[in-house]
Amino acid sequence: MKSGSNLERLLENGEFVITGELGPPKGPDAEVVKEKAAMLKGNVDAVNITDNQTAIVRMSSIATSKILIDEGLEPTMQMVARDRNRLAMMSDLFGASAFGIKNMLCLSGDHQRFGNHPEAKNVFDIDSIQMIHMVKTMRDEHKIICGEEIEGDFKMFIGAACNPFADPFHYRVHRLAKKVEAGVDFIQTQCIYDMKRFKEFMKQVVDMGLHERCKILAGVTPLKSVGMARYMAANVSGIIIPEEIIERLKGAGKGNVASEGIGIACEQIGELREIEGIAGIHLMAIEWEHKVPEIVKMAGLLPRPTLSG
Amino acid sequence: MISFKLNGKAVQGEEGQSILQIAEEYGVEIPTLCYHKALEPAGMCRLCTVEVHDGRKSSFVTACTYPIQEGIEVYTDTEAVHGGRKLMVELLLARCPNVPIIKELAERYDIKEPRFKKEEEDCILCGLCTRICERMGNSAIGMTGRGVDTKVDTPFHIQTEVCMACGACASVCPTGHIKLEDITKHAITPISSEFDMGLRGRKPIHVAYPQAVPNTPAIDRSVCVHFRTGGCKICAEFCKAKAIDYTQEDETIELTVGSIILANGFEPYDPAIYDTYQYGRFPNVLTSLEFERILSASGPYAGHLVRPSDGKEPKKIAWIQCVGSRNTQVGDKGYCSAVCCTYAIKQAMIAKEHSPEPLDTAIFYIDIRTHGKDFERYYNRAKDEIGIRFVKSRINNVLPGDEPGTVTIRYIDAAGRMAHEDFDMVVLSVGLDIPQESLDLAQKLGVELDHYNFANTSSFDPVNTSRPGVFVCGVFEAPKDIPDTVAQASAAAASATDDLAEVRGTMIKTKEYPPERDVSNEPIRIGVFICHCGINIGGVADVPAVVEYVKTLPHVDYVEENLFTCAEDTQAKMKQVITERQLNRVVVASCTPRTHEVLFRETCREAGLNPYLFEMANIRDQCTWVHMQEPEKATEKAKDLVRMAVARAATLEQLYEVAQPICQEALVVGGGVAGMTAALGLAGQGFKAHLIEREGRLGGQALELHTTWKDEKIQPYVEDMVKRVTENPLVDVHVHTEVKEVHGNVGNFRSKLIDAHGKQTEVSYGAAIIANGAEGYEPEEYLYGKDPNILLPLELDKEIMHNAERLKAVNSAIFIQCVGSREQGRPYCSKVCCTHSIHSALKLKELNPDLDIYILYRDIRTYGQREDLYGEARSKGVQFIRYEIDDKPAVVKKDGRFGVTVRDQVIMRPVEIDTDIIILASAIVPREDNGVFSRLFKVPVNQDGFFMEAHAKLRPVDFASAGIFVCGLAHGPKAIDEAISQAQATVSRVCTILSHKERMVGGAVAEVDPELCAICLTCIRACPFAVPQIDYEKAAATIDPGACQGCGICASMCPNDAIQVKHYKDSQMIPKLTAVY
Amino acid sequence: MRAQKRVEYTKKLLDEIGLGNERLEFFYIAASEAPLFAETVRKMTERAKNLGPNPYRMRLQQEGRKDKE
Amino acid sequence: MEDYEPRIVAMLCNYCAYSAADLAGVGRIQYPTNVRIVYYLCTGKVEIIHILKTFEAGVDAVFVGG
Amino acid sequence: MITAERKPFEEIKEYVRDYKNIMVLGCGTCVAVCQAGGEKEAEILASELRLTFGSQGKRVEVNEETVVRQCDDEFMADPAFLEKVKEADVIISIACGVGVQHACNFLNRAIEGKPIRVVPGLNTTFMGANIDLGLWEERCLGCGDCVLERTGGICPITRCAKSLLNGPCGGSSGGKCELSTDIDCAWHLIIERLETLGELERIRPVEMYRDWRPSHSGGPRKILREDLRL
Repeated sequence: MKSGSNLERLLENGEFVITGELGPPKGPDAEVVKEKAAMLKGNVDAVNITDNQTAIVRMSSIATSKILIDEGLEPTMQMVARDRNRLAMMSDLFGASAFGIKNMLCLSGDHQRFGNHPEAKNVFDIDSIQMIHMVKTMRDEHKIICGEEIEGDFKMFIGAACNPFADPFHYRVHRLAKKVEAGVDFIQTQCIYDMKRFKEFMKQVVDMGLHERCKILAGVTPLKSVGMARYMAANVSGIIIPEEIIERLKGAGKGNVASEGIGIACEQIGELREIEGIAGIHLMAIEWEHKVPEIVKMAGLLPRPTLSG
Repeated sequence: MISFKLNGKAVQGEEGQSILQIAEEYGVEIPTLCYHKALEPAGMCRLCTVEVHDGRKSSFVTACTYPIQEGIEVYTDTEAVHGGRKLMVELLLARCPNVPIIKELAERYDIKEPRFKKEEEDCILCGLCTRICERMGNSAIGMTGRGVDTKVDTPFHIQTEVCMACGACASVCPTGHIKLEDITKHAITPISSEFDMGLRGRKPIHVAYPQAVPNTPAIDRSVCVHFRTGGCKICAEFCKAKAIDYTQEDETIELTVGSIILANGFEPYDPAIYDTYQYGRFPNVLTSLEFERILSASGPYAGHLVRPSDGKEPKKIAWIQCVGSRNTQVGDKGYCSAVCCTYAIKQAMIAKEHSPEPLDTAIFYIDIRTHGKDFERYYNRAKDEIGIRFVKSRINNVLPGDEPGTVTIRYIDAAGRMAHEDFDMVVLSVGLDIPQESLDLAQKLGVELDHYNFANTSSFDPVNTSRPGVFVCGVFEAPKDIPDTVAQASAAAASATDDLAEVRGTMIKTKEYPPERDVSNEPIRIGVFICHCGINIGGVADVPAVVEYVKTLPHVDYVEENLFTCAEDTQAKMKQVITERQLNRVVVASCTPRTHEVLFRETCREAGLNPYLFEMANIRDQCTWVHMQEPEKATEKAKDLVRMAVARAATLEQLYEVAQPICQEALVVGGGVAGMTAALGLAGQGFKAHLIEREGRLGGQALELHTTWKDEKIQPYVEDMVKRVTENPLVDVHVHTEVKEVHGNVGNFRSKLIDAHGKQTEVSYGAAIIANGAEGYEPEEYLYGKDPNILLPLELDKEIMHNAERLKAVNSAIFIQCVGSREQGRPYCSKVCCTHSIHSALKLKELNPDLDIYILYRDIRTYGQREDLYGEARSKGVQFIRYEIDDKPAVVKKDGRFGVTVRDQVIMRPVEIDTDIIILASAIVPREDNGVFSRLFKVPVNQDGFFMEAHAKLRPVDFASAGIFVCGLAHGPKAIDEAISQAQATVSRVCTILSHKERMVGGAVAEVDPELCAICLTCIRACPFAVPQIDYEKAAATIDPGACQGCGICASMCPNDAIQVKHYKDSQMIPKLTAVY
Repeated sequence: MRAQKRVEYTKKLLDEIGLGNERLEFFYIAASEAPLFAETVRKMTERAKNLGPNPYRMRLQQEGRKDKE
Repeated sequence: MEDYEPRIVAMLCNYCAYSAADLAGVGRIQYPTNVRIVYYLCTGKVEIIHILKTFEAGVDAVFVGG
Repeated sequence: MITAERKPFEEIKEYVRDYKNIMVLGCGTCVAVCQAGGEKEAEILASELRLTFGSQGKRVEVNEETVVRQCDDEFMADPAFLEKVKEADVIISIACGVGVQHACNFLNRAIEGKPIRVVPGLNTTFMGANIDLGLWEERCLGCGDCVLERTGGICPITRCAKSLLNGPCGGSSGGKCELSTDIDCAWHLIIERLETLGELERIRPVEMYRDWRPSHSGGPRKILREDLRL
């Protein structure tokens, strides 16, 4: 076992896992975290805790993760290369491990220009792939970057993101291969709407055998409204929403759009399950955590398996 | 000289002048009613009464009649004078209580109501009318009756024959009493301005239009009263320059010439002779030329778009096309005038721009014929972006609309239904007509005309008339637009001088100048010449005051005032002064440098002064003429303008142009008909031509063509031409050859040529002609290439030439027009295809009269006399079916034949036609190597990939870069006669360079200071003519004065001020600008 | 085209300086548009009147007077 | 605002606006006397520093006519 | 080439508001080439200052001078020039940051008895190229350890907004950066270039942690060529 986390063990066991996502509050209120955690508990196998997502200042990922552990959930701590240099990253990883955090996700991070401090200086001392390598070295060789030995045990299940919808498309699988090469254990993808392109991508993944070297969780985000769909399609780079999905939402009629969105998400989950190389779902119900139980249930993924030990 | 006092101020005048004249000169106002400068004073109205002291007594006299005397004192506004005048006005008011001018006077003299009995008169018996009538030499009117019954009348109170209705009486009458129609028996016809198409009037003395050359007023003898009666002569009296000469007569001048060029032009078709359009009956039905004047800023309504009937701004305007064109019923105008579609679109576009409110514009047309270069794009923009409506229709008639002033157009629409629509204005797009004078001239010269009265020409010699030595260009040859006219004019010049090449330049007289004085080390001595321009300047500004002021300016050594600085005697004196006083800068304050700088610079040269040491102040056109009401301010402004000119003059430097020898040979790229024509033309002019052809043989596209639309056989013509080219010792033919490098500039180009074996040759030449042609589009659509029975036009030509028997066997043929033309990606008209297809259809009919032929088209564009072919084809049973761009015909194979489906626009239903052969009228596309030549010669191509001329209208075969020209298909799709015409035009243009042994370069060109140059490359990237280069030795940019066009773009962008345009340096412009205070 | 852009840039400079961009303008006036030219002069004169005198000149004149005193 | 006579400099291109100004003269179209026209062969030659220096000279407004 | 752009006029004005005699000092090389600090710009800035202060009733003398390069002593050693410098209360250097510092340092050494105040008139922006008339783009950060050999001649450190070294982030879309469609995705360009070169393999291995010491992270840098020293 690399970390012995619930997520790692389920995946090793061949279970079809489901992970959720929780955005920390824009302040120190732990209750907010707890409320959101309660909705997710028992419905997902691990919860991603975002790290100043879209470069907006929020409660730190490490502290939020600790609250989740206290609430009896398993966090996946996200870490972006934007805000920390290698020194800060490694010291935070030591702290995280000490708190009992066993999963982490290595990310480059959205550019600060999109956030609430566009005037900030970014760091990008190392990039996400180098971060994967760094954490792996810390875990497997007990060494930090400079080669010094780590005092004590350091365990971590290492994740990373992958966006099959960014360009250049044909290079995307190679970038995933690089992450695998660097030592990633699991991958969570960007939310998927364009199923055709995703299948094409997964075929490349399987052809290269990457799914055998890491676990791939497919990203799903239910669409709340036509407006949200249009906004994401137009403004979030690296997201493709086919026109027929938007048409379907529009066709649902007033008052039914949200349930249509959930329906679509469930269909997607069903379809994704059938794709070779998919080990689970990463469900990102953005500011819609209370719908997670409904979606997971509708998708037939309840109850969540538990493993002894 | 008589001195006296006017209102206490000492004034002077000449013996015989009246008090009134002097008062006017000194700006003292005395009211008058019966006075007119042109007439002897009569002292009738007594309003000009003033008080005069002669030292002994005071008396009241009429200022208009009282001659000035030494020592008198005149008061114009004493209480007594005022009181007297007031009484006069009161009496006049009683007589004429409703005359505006009298009411105004009454108000000024504070008279509410006259104390006398009111009458209802409007004549004050001032006698101006009778006096002026007498002066006009007529005396048609006089004073009749006595005492209170006195009045102005004609003899016996009946309309008189004597009166010529000249209108002088009415124009001088202060009260509006005179009614010309009461006096004359003749028709009263105002003189209408020819330039403004009669939309406003003009005077008997006039300048034809503001930009006329020469810009000198002339007397129209047909309406001038003097030439009819011997009277008047007022103009001669008033012209300070004494320029009026009534004795000038038309002269007969005999010239012995080697050639004659007929450029008679056209007259617009007169739609009044045909009542369909109600022209001349409805005021808001106008011809396109009238509308053109309405749109013009200098037109009758100063550019405001209003309709003539009531001056209201129109909201809807219609254009009716083909008025006097394409109509064999009216005056046999069967031809297409070729220009009206595009001009109507232009007018509609400008009308929309001019209209403050959204304007609805509709063009009623038969076919839209925007076949000229870039015209289709313009049409598309009008239709798709600007929102001009195009209504395919046949006009029935034009009727009065429901609202006053509106006009209803009744028409049959594309589907054959009757329809009607109301408009505020209707513009008739009138065609081009050959005037009677041209017919007379043609007859006199023995030049044959065609059945439409255009000069007969052959496609191969488009500017040669039937009579050797007589050439033709412009619309007299065929209807055409400005670019083609200008190109053809150059062609005519080339052809007309071909036989005269030997005597070229033999009658030139060279002017000798004295040696130029080097003034660079002299202290600055500026001479300033200030012009009165008769009264034009002196009558407004106080020239003597300006003179006094200018004397105080730094560096000014000499100042004088002239009545006319440009007069010959003044020029002579100016030269003398420059030499005597050793002036080294000259400033003339007068009119505009645009017309007179050349003259004064010449004067400087003749006085041994470098012509660049001259500066002008425009104190007439831009001062006194535009500030006539404000003489003091105009005087101050004139002082400022002269001060600014003097400040700049002090900074001017002498500039020298140097002679650069010209290589008297030319390079012609492309051995097709255009290239060969150009090469032969140049050889005819005595210049060597290097003719470069990339293929192994000469002839180009013409080798594939059968006959012209006039049925002239092309092959024998091309064969003969190839022979003439090959045998001409002055034409150096290089086949299988490409141009590799181009260096140098006009007068001195060098190129490397490389042949198929890789052999390199160097050629030098003074000018180049690009005539590399174009090619046919190879369609991917309509099954082309999948069946031998689907042919391109040139393939059909070949079949007609070599395989006519096969064609006799087919039962039906379909032509599809606009294949690859006029659509996205190629939004231009290929111009020749309509005529070619129709001509081919007629050929097929000749071979087999029973053949069914269909032509599927979008607009039939048989412009000019080609329209005859269209008529002939229809009469011989060729079927024309129109289709829309977004509903193209579909072609399928069907048992060895084809089925073609097309939506018939009349029945609005798809019809399927079976056929044996299909001819695809495919587009003309630019050659790929246009890009290569574009880079080599640094000349641009347009959006479609054809070469782009310097100016579509004014320089149709020139490139912006001097010394490089374009002709033929390389410039755009065109027929063979137009290509030849253009090729001949390039010959003429090239001759303007090669006919000189050397050319002067330098002068006001850009110059780099290498010390300041940072080699930033800005100039190199910015120059539109690619002139600046890097001089690696100097490590600085350098500009070849021979190539520089002096535009100054580089200088204005140079970050270190390292580049300055000589004569317009910062150090020469800023002093002028800062001297504004 | 280029001249117009340069004028636009210079208008920005005039704003920075504090003279205000309205003191400068670019106009397209074709050779035949005499009435438009006259109208432009009227327009600019009116505008200059509303804007008041160039403060730089006014100050210079005041300084000049002071110097003389 | 004080009543004053503004002084305006017009930098005009030979081919366009300068010709229009001449034509206004030919047509005797009257306009305010405040303008002082400076002839340019082409408005492309009007430099920023020309405009600024003109303001330094004290003019109240400048217009460039092309 | 070093590029720069003019500081906001308000800022420059504020720097020199208390002085009576101002010199605008242009630099005739790099910043002239990028149209920010050459003779023409010096004239314009000087004129602007005269007009702005003059309009406020402040009597100032503003003169302009331009030297070939402010980053070299010899170009500023002209006695006549130094005399003019001596008269000025403040010098606005419109050179790059190097020129400003160097001019300040040199002039204070060259002129005795009077401290010379030099303020910047430009913001030095980047090392870039003139892509087209009026357009400059950043091409090099001077990171001190060039990777262009393996990135197809396109610098990811400079041209990727996140200086990524292992390929494009998930925000790359249609060849453009997530920051703006005005910015090309550097990695997209790199991949395209390497594909045409047939060298995509070159970016397959994971690019390891970078040593940032040769860049500014190692403190101000110095280059020493002993063989060239006197």
